[in-house]
Amino acid sequence: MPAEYSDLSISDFASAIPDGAKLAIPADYAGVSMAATRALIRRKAKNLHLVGVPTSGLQAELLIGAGCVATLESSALTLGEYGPAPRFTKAVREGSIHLIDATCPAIHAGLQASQKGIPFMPLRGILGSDVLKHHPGWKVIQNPFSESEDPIVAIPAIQPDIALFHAPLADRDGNVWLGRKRELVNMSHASKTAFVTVDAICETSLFETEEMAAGVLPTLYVGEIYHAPNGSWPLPFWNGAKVDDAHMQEYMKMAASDAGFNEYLERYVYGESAMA
Amino acid sequence: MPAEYSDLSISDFASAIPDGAKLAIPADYAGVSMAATRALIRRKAKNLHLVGVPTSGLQAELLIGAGCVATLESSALTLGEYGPAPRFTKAVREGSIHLIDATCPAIHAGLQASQKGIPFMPLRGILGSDVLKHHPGWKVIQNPFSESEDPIVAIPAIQPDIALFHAPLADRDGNVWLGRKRELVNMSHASKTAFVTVDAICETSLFETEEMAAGVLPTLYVGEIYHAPNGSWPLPFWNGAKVDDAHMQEYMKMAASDAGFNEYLERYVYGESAMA
Amino acid sequence: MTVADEKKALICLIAGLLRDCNHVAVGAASPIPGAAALLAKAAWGSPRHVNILGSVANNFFTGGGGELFDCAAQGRIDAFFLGGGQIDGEANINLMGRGPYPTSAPRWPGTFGSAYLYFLIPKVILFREEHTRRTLVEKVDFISAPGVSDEKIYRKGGPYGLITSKAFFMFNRKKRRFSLLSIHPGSSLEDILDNTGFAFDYEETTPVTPPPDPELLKLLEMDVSRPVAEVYPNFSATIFPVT
Amino acid sequence: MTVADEKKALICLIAGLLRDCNHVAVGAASPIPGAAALLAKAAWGSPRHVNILGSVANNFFTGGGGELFDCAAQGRIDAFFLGGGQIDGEANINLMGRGPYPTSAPRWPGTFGSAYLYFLIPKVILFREEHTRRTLVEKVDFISAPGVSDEKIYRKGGPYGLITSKAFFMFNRKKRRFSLLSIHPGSSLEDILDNTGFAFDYEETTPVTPPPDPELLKLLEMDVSRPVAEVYPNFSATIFPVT
Repeated sequence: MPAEYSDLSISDFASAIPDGAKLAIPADYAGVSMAATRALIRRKAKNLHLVGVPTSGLQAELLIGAGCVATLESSALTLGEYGPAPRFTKAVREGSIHLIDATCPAIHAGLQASQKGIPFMPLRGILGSDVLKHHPGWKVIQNPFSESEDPIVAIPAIQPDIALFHAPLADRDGNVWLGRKRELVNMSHASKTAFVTVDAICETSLFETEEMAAGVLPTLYVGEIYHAPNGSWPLPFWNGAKVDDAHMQEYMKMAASDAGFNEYLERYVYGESAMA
Repeated sequence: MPAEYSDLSISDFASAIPDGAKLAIPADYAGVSMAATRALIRRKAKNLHLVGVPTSGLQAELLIGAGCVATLESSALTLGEYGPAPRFTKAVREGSIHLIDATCPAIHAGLQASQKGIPFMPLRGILGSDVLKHHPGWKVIQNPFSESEDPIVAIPAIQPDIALFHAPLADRDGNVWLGRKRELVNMSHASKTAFVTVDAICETSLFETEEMAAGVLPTLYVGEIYHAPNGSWPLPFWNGAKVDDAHMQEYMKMAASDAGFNEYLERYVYGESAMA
Repeated sequence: MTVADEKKALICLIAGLLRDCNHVAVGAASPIPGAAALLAKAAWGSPRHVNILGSVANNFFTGGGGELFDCAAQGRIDAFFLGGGQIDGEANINLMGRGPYPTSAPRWPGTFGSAYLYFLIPKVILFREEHTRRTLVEKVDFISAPGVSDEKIYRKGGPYGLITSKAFFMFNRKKRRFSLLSIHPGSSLEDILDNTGFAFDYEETTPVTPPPDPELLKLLEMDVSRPVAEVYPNFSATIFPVT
Repeated sequence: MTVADEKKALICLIAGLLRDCNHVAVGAASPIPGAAALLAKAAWGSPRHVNILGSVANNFFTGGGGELFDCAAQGRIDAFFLGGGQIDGEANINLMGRGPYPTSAPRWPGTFGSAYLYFLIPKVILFREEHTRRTLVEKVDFISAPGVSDEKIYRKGGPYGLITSKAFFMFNRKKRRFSLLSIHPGSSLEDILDNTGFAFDYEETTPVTPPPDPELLKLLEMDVSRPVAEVYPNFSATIFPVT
């Protein structure tokens, strides 16, 4: 990691994410880089393959609405108490995105298989679910350690190109602190690289104390860092920020129609009233 | 976890580990509970099945020498720069313990399979190693996702009865802090319960800050805690203590003969010059 | 009975079902089950562990988003709650959407962990307040997670019962069928037969769901309202009087 | 040449082999390879990442003991070092013991991660100072990790070469055979033939291992001795003059 984070603009950061990239993105409560999401829409990213780890929310909703997404692989897309995600609902109804519907532990298992460099990971449950019937990758195999019939689902590895998320802190060596949000560690290990926006830059090494070190993603796994204070806005951030409730309600109203959604993009994404 | 740690003696702690138990124990640098090890020898534990995660050292050496061990499942037993472990070497030569020799990532994979509740985990490498030829549990299967011949080793789950280790800190709720020694988390999740000796008891909750929380093993996984300051002695401890070099050298000299080893036990284990 | 009273009664009813548990996990978006778990813990110290997922302060997992699923597979979670846009008479649940997949309309969020947790947690309580023929159907359009499995399938858990705003059904895994256990005050057997899309066992003399124990209700209102408010502030504001 | 000079020469030789690497991992009990990695990083900024396993201060893994193996499988470790009580002409290594398994005598510690890492790290440098027919054998008694594998076996890495106190051999994976690249000062072709238990390719005119670059040696003694001492205090005391 270069130490000159300030040289990089959020546009550069988003431009380093190529069209067609497979992106691992966290659930709405785990640290979503909304700053990067808006920059991806501004640069008109195309054909992204999103992997919700294990679900997604506003980030996938906006990218789908803006036409950036070819495939959504996730266990859910939810805006929680705000109700059905309007752009996602429309895209599903119209069949305009390719869906790979999964179940949460299978997303984790696929990433862990990639993390461990193994072709697949077996997983209990799932048998008899229509998710299995429709999933293009999963296979049912016989448990090789059972003498009797014992079918088990084999989940193939999921290797994203880039893990993209928001974290509280990075140091000048490019280490990132993410506390006990260890799914972000797993998804970074599983991906070819990680792109991280952070609330703050720490001038001392995150390895200085074992207390901090316990929650660090080492620079070895990190490709780009961008300093984006409050970069999860309008989503909540586990390290402090609350959801911008008024904004979310405004979004739900505007995104109910195509015209309204476009106006939302104009105002909050293309326009500079966006936070980043 | 009960809050009254002081009610429990180290003898009670060791007595709660039954004969024949399968114990997961960490490598010499990761936090070995030598206090509990000595108490196990004092209570004349029998037929233990030790799982070195992924290796063991002085702890297994002493337990083997004292006749507590039926099976050693590990990727190595090493005393590092002190040279060949005398009691282990003798037991191997005489065939007096059952060996399940493994390779480090396979121990981790077997524990992770148990942690995930799956019957096995595939693992690359190993093919052509004599470790595979002699291992009683591993199987070679065809990668179900490959069209061509692609053999891969399937490692069955390892579920220890008890994960036994030493950590820096526990709180009154029974949560344990172990920093970035996450193999201790994995082995605790994989085991039916965890028995932990700690250097210190913390009067406030380890979940009070996210910095500390990142390195916590939650009480849900913890069966017993015993307050044993410097409980890893004479081994080093990653949180501070250095190896007691003079003691290790004395051990090597004494353990070279049966009589000397017995004298060592008298002096440092049965006798009360032991730290605990 | 006000809406708030009805919800408090549901909380007390569910709390009683968790008393034999050591560890109950609840989703951050499930205020009634969450409040029930907190109430049971406060009333009986059992469950000893209540884990509110997605929360920061009330979630003791430290291993990342996958720990819930590993923990369930280890047999360390005794009870959990699932819902669904549709639930059918064999306790199949549909969280995916109505109509033919993949172009479901409406599409719901998706299956989450249900296809897994339903197999591994012994006591899965189905909780869906809306009790209509729209939600309780003869056959779900999409099986997110099946209610029952063949004997050869590894399965350690499954549906315990179904609680709605009108009734409490137990599920019989052998018969693959719900049976009506009790009817909440304000409803009736006729009302339930009218509004349930699947067939179920019942007796003409099905009892009324007993009212909450006054002591338990008092504990909820006095002592447990605060932790509930910390975890579910919006919900809390609707059922507890402002003080 | 003193013993200290010989060890410094080995450090410089190995450092040069790591210059094309991004990330080198070294065991805490491997002071010469560890010093070489630290030297290469100081000299050329390459490798950028040096990870000393088992150390607290110089180990940047935060995922527990398994991270090394995952990291190797991800292709994120470019070079690693393995030794062995026996090494044979096909680069098989034996860390288990002499004689028939399981009653080996002597028994060595065991296989550690070698049976795995040898398959997954592109540049595995075999390092064993003792160069005798006892250590360099025709056929190992126990294959902890095989030097080569059939084509159908998934294998991304393997032996690059073998460095001893007497010589530097390259390994040819196609021919499954070592070839002598250079002979360290103080030894000779005859000495090496006498003390090597396996057959290998060589030329009568095999060159002498070039002496360390004086600049590199100076860097080792001046700037790198301190970090080396932090990681390997005992070793450091034997090769660097007390100041």
